[in-house]
Amino acid sequence: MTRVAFPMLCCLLLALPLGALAQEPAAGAGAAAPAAATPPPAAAEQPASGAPPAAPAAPDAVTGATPPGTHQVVPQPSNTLLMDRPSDDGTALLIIFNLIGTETTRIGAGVLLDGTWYRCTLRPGLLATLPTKADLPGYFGWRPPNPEAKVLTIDRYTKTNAAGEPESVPFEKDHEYTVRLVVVEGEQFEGFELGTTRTKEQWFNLAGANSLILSVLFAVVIMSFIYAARRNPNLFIRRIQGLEAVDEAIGRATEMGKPVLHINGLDPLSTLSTIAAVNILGRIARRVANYESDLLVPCFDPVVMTVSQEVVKNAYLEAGRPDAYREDKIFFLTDQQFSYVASVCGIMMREKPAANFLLGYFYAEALMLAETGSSTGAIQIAGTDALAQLPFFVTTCDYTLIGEELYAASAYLSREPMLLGSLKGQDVGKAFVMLIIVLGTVFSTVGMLVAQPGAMTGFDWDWITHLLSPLM
Amino acid sequence: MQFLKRRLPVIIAFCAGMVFWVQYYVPSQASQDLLETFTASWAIILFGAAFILGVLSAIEHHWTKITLKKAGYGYSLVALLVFGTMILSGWFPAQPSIRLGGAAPTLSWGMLAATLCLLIGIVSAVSYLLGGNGERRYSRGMTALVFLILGAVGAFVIQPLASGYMLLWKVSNPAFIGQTIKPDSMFMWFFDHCFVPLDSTMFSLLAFYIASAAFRAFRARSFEATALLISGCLVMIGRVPLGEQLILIPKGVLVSWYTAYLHLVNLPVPPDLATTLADLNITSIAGWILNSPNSAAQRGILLGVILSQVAISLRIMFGIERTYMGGGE
Amino acid sequence: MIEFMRRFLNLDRRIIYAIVFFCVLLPLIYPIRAKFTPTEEVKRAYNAIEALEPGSAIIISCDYGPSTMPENYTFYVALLHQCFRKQLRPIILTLVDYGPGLCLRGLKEVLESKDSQGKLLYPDRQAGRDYVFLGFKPGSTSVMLGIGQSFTATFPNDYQNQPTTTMPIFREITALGDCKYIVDIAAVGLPEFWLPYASAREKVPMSVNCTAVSVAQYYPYYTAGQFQGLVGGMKGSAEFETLVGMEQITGKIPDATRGMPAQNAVHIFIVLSIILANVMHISVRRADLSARRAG
Amino acid sequence: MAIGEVIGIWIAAILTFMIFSFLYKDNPVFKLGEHIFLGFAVGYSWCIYYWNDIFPQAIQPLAYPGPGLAGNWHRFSVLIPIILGIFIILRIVPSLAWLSRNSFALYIGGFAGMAVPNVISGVFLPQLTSTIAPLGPGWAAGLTQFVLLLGVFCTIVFFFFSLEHTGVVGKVGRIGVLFIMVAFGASFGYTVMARISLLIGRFQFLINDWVKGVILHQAP
Repeated sequence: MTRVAFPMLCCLLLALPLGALAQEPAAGAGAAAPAAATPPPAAAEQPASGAPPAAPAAPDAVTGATPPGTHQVVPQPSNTLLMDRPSDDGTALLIIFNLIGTETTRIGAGVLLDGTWYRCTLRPGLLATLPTKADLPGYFGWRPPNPEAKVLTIDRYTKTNAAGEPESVPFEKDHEYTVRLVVVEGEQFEGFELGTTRTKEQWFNLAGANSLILSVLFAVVIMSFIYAARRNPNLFIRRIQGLEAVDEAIGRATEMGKPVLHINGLDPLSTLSTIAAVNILGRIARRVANYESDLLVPCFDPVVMTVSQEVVKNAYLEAGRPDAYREDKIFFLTDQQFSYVASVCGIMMREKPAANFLLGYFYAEALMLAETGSSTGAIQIAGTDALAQLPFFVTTCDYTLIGEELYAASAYLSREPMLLGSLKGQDVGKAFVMLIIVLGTVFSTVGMLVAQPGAMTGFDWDWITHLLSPLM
Repeated sequence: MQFLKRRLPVIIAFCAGMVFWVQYYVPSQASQDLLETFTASWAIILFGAAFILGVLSAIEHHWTKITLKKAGYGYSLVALLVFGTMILSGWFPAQPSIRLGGAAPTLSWGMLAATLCLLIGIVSAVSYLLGGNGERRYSRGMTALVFLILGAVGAFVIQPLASGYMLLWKVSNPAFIGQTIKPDSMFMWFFDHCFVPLDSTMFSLLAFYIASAAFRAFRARSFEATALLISGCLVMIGRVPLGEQLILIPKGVLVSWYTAYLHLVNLPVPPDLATTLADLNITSIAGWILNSPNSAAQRGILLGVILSQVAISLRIMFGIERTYMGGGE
Repeated sequence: MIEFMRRFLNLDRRIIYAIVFFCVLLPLIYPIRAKFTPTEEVKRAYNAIEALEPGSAIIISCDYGPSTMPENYTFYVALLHQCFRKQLRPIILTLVDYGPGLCLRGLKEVLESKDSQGKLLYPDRQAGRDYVFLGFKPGSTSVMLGIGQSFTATFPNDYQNQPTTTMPIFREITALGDCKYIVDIAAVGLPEFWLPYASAREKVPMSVNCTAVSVAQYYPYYTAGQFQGLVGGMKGSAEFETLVGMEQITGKIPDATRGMPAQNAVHIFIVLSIILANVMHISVRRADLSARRAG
Repeated sequence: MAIGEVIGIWIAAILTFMIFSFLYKDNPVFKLGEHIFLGFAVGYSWCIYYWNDIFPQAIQPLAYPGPGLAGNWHRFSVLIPIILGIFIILRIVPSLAWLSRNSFALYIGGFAGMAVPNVISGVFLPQLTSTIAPLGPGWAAGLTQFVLLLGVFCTIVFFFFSLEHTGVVGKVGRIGVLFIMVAFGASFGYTVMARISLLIGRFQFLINDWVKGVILHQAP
């Protein structure tokens, strides 16, 4: 258990400082904001006549419409900031601002090049649809100061080319741009200059730091378990109940003196579930050889057939009955889906096997196979990772290996380090998931409860709800 | 040689995997260009090649079936003939039009014949190369030789002289941009009237099988299967129009219950209660099943699947999983 | 009674086939209207697209073939109507090789659709300016990542083999990030690739129309808000048709809606037979057990 | 209706019945239909691949670069994937099959590398985040969230192979199985719906296009 818990804790502990890491630019932005803020809203292309540059249009924001007769007022942005977009290839700038607008307020941007203002290619967006700082935690941290601030990305401007057609020109890296924000309200609009900033190219995407650390950790866990499994192939895996059902079914087939039918699914050998099915076939064959009953394996893929013959032959050898092995019982039928089903169903009706094993990957034909099998009264054991087919197996078969149980059964039997190790590694990942969802729920519930009015006031409990957020 | 055959692919897979893993975290322009070159051009060409491989091996499979006169080789012959027809009708810049009485076919039939010869030649050459022995192999080799010569002469000598086309390319007008499968071509006619009905009928057969299995095989044979069938039936009824008509508790009753409850605990009754509540019918139950327990369980499965997906990717990168390399030494 | 049940449980499957046959046939010949209200999952997809600003580019990926036409094709046509009506600019592509024929057919049908006076509903829509059909490319994730970098590099030509570099639409919309929405119409598992490789990566919201087989699997994405809307199967398409108002547009009952009564009938039959057969099966087994005990 | 269209609808109807004949039993007519389908599928895909993939991606940059690309030597970089692609095709020649491994290694390895970060940050973390929410406010929201949490947790416990399923773990796993079965039930109901929709679609074709359109000459 400690083996599971330790990497888990490591993940958590390592992931936490990440939040601090991601928050740094936010602190920077917050500090810079007042300094660079609001250059005087002068030199607009067409100064909005008669628009008082004073108070933001708060009444408009409430009613959503201007009363008839009054002149529309362009709302004024505050705390404006122009900055290079962090973690990018140096082709975009960000405009950050606070603005209380109406439902119809639109935002645009202009860029000054060689003395001319060009419109940035961004259809004047509705203010309401712009992202806020809180929406972009990768850039601004999880608790950005001023989370309501709007963020506008500009990376292109429209220019008229030699042919007189509008042409969209992208920003270049390491280039200085002078930008202004344009607020449009109805017929009125007004520009606000934001100053000049240089575009910069970055070499690390800070927003992805959490996934980088998680994936590296996961890789380390998986690889170390695979190597551990190479040294010690007896790593613990729980009993898979389906495998016991397999033995029972073969036993019954022997009692009744009827054959056993095994199908490896319809996928080629490169699929994991087919490999698992072939591994389980080895176990089935050994039992069958011990009990001296018959084994039929109709195949859909010639390569799978060859491998199955090999596996069954070995199993008979190990059971000490190589003479009982008959190659013609493991045969290729056809590689046409429906013809294959029809032939297998024919075999089921004719031979009436006492036990059917349907393991591997199946498509729509799963239903037809399982139905025919159940109508002949056979014990059926199925296993697949085809989620869409599993319901049909559960309702028509006596025992079903669900999804990963099939891989686990295969790893349990074959003890192959690759399968076993990665299964154990994935278990660590699952333990991590379980821990995180339980902890996260506890934290956020506590955070919610203490944040309620009347609960423990006078203390900032907010950090609890944010404890796990850097992970996301 | 052993290095080239066994080690090099593993090294390539490791390097490629690492490069694109790291690339995700590098936003600079050079890294974006790398991603663009690989995904927008290289990988797409490689996928095309893999497809060609698939087609060639399918042709080879049916071709050997025909040449060896295996059981059911007639069907293979039909499949290959249909395949040839489809290729002839769609592979050429100028396609025969199906509109009877409309524009005359613009395709040169000589060119079709030449291409057909080349095709047969290539296929038999492939099956010759694939080995086998004795008389059959000899006859395949001869077939390949004859058809390849015929096709080459037709396509590269007679046709360009006669029509200005060399196989697929118009010799006189090299830039044949703007040529593609025409909407009213024979190719699209085949697609609409042969391919579509066959493909869509194949899986509609299953409706009948499901109905018969519903009667004969879907048994509540265990606790699990019972839970499955109950939720399945609720979803089946709930997600067709009928589910809305099967009302369990009408809205009025719900509103009065809720109002009574609010009075009991001394809370104000919201004025829009009548509009926020709806009838409790099978559809709403099915909706709850899908959104709540189904979503939870599927998410549990999904998280597990993602972990195993990542594990497989890692195994491929580190050369532990090599099924993509196929068999052989 | 038990004897009858025993015989009934071994009913010839051809009788069941016949019942299914008539359950589908009769409601289609004598149409009765099946009333239904659109579900939340479908409404969200519709509203999200309806809320886009005119002129926004929207990716429509038609990842289905003829085998799921009744479920996906009707949605595709309704979606195109919605896009053209809202002046959105669809960028249509397909990642399934069986797709292009159906994409083209639907596009043609919508562009040629006329109102009751016989006038074109969407006159002067130009390929390359108001919409574009890019055709097919193999290697699904590769294409998604490719268009995430550049449309014109991934698709040098559109389906009609016209160079994309000269198209007005791609002067403004250079990569996936410039589009405002993604709709994946899928018969196979591609939505699960569109999500990480396109939608989450480029921060473009997406909705999904899929065949009913995979709907239940996609609910975690829907409840997490990663798929804004989830239009599942023929019923979902019928709801979407109702929301778009296809009946008013084309003047006849659209296909998915017309199929609903038949769907109703077969579902009732299947549910009844599951219940009936299970009850009979249990009573037969009980009778067998008690007979064995008595014997 | 054009004569080509009428012939087409008749052929489509006949092909539909060829496939339906499988319901009676597997028969030569069905097998014929299946192989015709195979031929059409491969032939159709071939042309689609050629005109959408091979021609514009591989042939056009080399042979017909167009005005923008003509002087650009960068276009010859497609020679590398073309050579790798030829390696793939050479897999049908047994003695040269090993060449294809390098090409497969390049793209399978590359996409494996891409999958790790994209899947973790695009699906895994968002799914994890959306599972975490406070149990509340209010009992209704709290209950919904609790069902979600319980379902995810118990399902993962069921697929956890490092602990024996006995005692508490066994019970939790049992709850997990119950959740999984309810989910499979939903999937089951929807799959039934899908198959029936396909049948309805086919019947709509037969009734509207074939019987009404061609045989009875009614307007659609």
